[in-house]
Amino acid sequence: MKSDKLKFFAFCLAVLLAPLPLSGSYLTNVLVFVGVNSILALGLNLLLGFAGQISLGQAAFFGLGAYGSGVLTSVYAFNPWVAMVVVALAVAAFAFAIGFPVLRLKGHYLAMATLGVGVIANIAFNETVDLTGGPSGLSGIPNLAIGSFTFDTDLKNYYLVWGFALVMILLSLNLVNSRFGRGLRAIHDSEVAARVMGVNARLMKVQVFTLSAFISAIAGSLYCHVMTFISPTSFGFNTSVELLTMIVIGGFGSVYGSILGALLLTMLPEILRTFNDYDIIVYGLLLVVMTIYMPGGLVKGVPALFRRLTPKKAKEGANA
Amino acid sequence: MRKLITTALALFTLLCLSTVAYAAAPIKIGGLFAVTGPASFLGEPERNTAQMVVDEINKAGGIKGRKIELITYDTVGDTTKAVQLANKLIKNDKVVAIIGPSTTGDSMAIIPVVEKAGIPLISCAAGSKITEPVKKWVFKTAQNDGLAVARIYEQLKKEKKTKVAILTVSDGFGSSGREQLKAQAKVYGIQILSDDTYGPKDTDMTAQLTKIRGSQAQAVICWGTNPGPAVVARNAKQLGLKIPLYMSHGVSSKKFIVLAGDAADGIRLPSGKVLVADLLPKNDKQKASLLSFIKDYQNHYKAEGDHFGGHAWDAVMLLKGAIERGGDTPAGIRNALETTRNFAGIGGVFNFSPRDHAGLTKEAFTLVEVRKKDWVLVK
Amino acid sequence: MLNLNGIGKRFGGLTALDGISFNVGKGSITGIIGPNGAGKTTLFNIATGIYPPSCGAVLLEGKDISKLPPEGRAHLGLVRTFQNIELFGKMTVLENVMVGLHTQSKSGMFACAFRMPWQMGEEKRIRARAQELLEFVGIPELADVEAGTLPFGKGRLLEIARAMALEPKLLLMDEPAAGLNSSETAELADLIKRIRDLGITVALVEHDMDLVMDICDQLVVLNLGTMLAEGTPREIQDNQAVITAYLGEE
Amino acid sequence: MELLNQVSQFVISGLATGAIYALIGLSFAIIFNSTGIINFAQGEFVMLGGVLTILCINALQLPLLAAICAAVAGTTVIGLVFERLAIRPLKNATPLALIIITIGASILIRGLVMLLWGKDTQALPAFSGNDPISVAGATLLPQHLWIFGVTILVIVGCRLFFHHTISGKAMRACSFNPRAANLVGVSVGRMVLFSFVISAAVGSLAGVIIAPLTMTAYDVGVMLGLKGFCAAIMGGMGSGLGTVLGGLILGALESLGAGLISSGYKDAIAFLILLLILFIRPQGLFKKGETDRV
Repeated sequence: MKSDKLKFFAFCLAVLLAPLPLSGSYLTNVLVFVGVNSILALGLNLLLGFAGQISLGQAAFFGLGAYGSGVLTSVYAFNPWVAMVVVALAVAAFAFAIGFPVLRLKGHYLAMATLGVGVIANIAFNETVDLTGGPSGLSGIPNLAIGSFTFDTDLKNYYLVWGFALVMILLSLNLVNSRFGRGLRAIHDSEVAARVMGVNARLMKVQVFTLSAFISAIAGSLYCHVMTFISPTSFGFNTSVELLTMIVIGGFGSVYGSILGALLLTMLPEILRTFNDYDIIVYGLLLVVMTIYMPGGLVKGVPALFRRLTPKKAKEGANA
Repeated sequence: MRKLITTALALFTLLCLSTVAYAAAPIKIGGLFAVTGPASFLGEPERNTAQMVVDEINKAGGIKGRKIELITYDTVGDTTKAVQLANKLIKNDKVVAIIGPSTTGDSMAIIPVVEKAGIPLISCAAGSKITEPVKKWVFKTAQNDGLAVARIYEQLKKEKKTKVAILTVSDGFGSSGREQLKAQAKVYGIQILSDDTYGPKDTDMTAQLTKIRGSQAQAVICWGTNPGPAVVARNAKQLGLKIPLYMSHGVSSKKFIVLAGDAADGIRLPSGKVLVADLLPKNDKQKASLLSFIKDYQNHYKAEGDHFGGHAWDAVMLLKGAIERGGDTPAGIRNALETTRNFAGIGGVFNFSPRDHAGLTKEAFTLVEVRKKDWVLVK
Repeated sequence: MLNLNGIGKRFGGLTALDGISFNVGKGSITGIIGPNGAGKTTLFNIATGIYPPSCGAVLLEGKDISKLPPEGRAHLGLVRTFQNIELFGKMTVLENVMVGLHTQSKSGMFACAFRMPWQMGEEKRIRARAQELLEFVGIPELADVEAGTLPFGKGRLLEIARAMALEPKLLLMDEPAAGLNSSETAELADLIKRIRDLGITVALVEHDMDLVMDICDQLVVLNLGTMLAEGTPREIQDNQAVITAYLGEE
Repeated sequence: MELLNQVSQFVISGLATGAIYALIGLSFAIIFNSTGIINFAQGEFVMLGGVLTILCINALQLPLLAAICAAVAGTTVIGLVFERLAIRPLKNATPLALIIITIGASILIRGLVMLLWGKDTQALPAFSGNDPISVAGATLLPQHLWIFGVTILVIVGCRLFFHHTISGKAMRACSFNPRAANLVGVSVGRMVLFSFVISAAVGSLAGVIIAPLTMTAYDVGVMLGLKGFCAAIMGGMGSGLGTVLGGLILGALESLGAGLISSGYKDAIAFLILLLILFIRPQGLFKKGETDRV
């Protein structure tokens, strides 16, 4: 328990200090998006990594959050904070409603159903031209502000987004190591056994689905205010797959793994250092190779690899 | 293999020579193109062209003795990446101007970034939203969709056709065209009888065309980029659609004729002049630029230069002119760009002003028709 | 305690169970035996709500629970263990038992996420109780080990501890001795008796005749989906039909 | 009368598209039926069929028929390699892992084709001309007849194979109960491999016969794959004929939806149908009995 707290504080400190050496570099800007993706990956990981329920339609909730906030603030001049809360609650309510029929499905069927939700949402963003601006996008979304303090630079946005991310991380950590989180992980391991143990699997699955939609919607709101422009291409199937990749690479069922995955994948073009068309192949390869050889993602796979290479220390540091 | 060695040697010599010849620091300009992803048909020729033009300029001695360094990144047509990369160009690479992005979405996304940083942007995307209303730092080279629409409507009016059906693709290009088609219809006294769309990946448009066949429309206008319009052309032929079919400038390349095959015959579309450069009269202002672009592209890439590449050609050349006149600071470039007059490029004759950052008139488009697998001018 | 009334189950055209009726007496240890394919596990699955019965009713303390899902039955005190021990392999031994305490606690998603003070208290209580249960089954030292890495015998004990966490009135065990060596089986017999001594009714499906004869108060014999006999171990040992059924197999 | 003609055109065009969905759906079902895997890379097999045919014609100057055979064979080999490299190494695969792996593989295949072949859309000449044929007030192309013909052939072929040959029966046995199949001497691993091979062949054949109509590029597989999957779900993910009917119905509904309701929401209609079926009749439209889908 103590070490968990320590880990979180260390992480907070790292987040707080990260922009300092980067002062003025565009990397601050990239880190803003790493923050948004971290929140998204975390939301998906709660559902996928902990409860074991796949979703290929996560971009729909992200998009609904972004478009909800975007339209309310730019067209109807809502206060952005009010819009954010209203939209996130509405998206959560929507997820709760579709959650019951959707999460009755398992495995491939669940994947396909969530994918269907994603496709339909994306078509809706494209076709409701009068509201969303359609495929050419929605511009003129204001930045977030507190009083006269506007979040209009990369650095300000960095602290804004990561502030939200840290809160989400803390709440997720709490959740995972609690009655609720144990129930989710039990469902993941064996749904039948969990139900026999009195875990209301059906309800808990819907609850965590709702939570993950809520988190994605918040990420969407933040994204739209940071970008001040959104278009449907950001909320398509590819985005959902990218999020999936983040989790697979970072760490299935690990809070910090989600962040690591988001960081790596968002920075991938920087890491590869190529202006070439190979990214897509690297993505695909990573998904396949990681799933086969490192199913726990880097967070669990690297320590395991390390242990294997240094057999003497095998007993120490077992739980990452 | 031998070829590779020769090229490498040539490059090496060139490199040595150039370092000797130009000691002054190069002028850095940035390029953002959607080289991969769904808009790669725009991004790839644009990047190729931009690189080619910059190489040519450097080979000819650069701008006032200084070389240009072009730094390009791939946005994948993803607005988030576009914003990140625009920031990278500005903050890390410290470029003095940016050309691209290829799509309207990417352009709209990075406008706030360049406006805040005060870096001139010459977009290669067509959406009229980019420069309407005018933004201080934003210019564009791709002809506004509205101009292409005007060109088509003008022709229809000349032929006394007043009822049309429109069929647009549901992406940025199509929806911008659809907006313009609807907006300008009234001006030309044209009535839109049916307004349909299709998905960028759709493989069969007979349903929409059947509906159109059943209406009183006197012409069909289809707005999209390959391969959709080719499918539309084939479906129209299958259904025996008798009324004339108009396409957008989105398919003004030989590729469309190849894809649509026999079905392309008789189809008309507004096009930049690059398609029919050799048919133009000698006194056409653009002819020299056009021929040089086509020749260079053929030499560099063994492929036909299309008008998408032309947007990048125009952007680099406009930038070159602006740097020559206004110096190498972002503000200087911007001010010089705004005073560009009578620049005859690939897309048309540009005249920028404080009120107009798109700079073209509908003369930028000529109406062409496909006949026997080639283009002819519509009189 | 548990009444099965005319239970039948068909899978497609196949009849797995037909007209099963018996009563598990309160405070007893009831054994359900029968050759392979007799339908024992199917009966268990119906009793715990994994499958719905095709006909008949399941009554717990006189209340019809046929329509309740497994978790609902768990709340009423009907708990089971599995033949192939269904542990939560990626969780620690202690956490496994803590999942068992799910019905004994009530913190919801929000309370957990925001660490409400009373949720913290509850968490502490659960943890202490789980540790107690591990001591009861005799594996307290394994609390922080990942459950998936346990040897089979220890896994069985953990599963029982986890089931005990639900404070069952009736504990159903599906072949608890399967895969155990003789000393482990003796340990198990002792544990089951201790559970009964806590006032918990036990019903088990088992192949190990020595174990069944040793600990059971009452036996039910199934064969090919029907009930063959019912009675005390002594009565069953002398029952001709049972002997034929078992010997006829070989 | 005009409306009637229109509807007849919608239906017939829809059926032609639907036949393709049916073929692709069938190729999904083949793998699913012997392995329980939904192969999210199925669309890429379809894409490979078209792309490889064009490649054979352009680069190797093969005649059409030879090119088609080469393309189908090539895709089959890729299916085989795919199973060996991506599916086989996974021990105790969960559905989740399989979904992620097949998605990964589809991205990989798509990326490789993009790099090696380019991003251009290319057309394949029609097998027998482009002169429209008139049927019941609607027009069709000769290529549509090819599509119907090949679809029927494949269905009949599959039926014969799965019900009347030893290998076919063994493959069905594997899907019902791999352990039992293994006990009676069926090599489950080989059957999985087999199913990927056959499925790749059927998928690529679908890709070949639609290429003249729809043209092809590295990224056509995604949407076609999804639609094929919808068809398979509608048909209950197994019964050969059910999947075919599912595909035809989907195609017709899509076309009618585009013509009579809204062309923009055409795909949304398809996916809405998919969701409704999953929610209400997860065992498919034409199948009775219990499933483990819920």
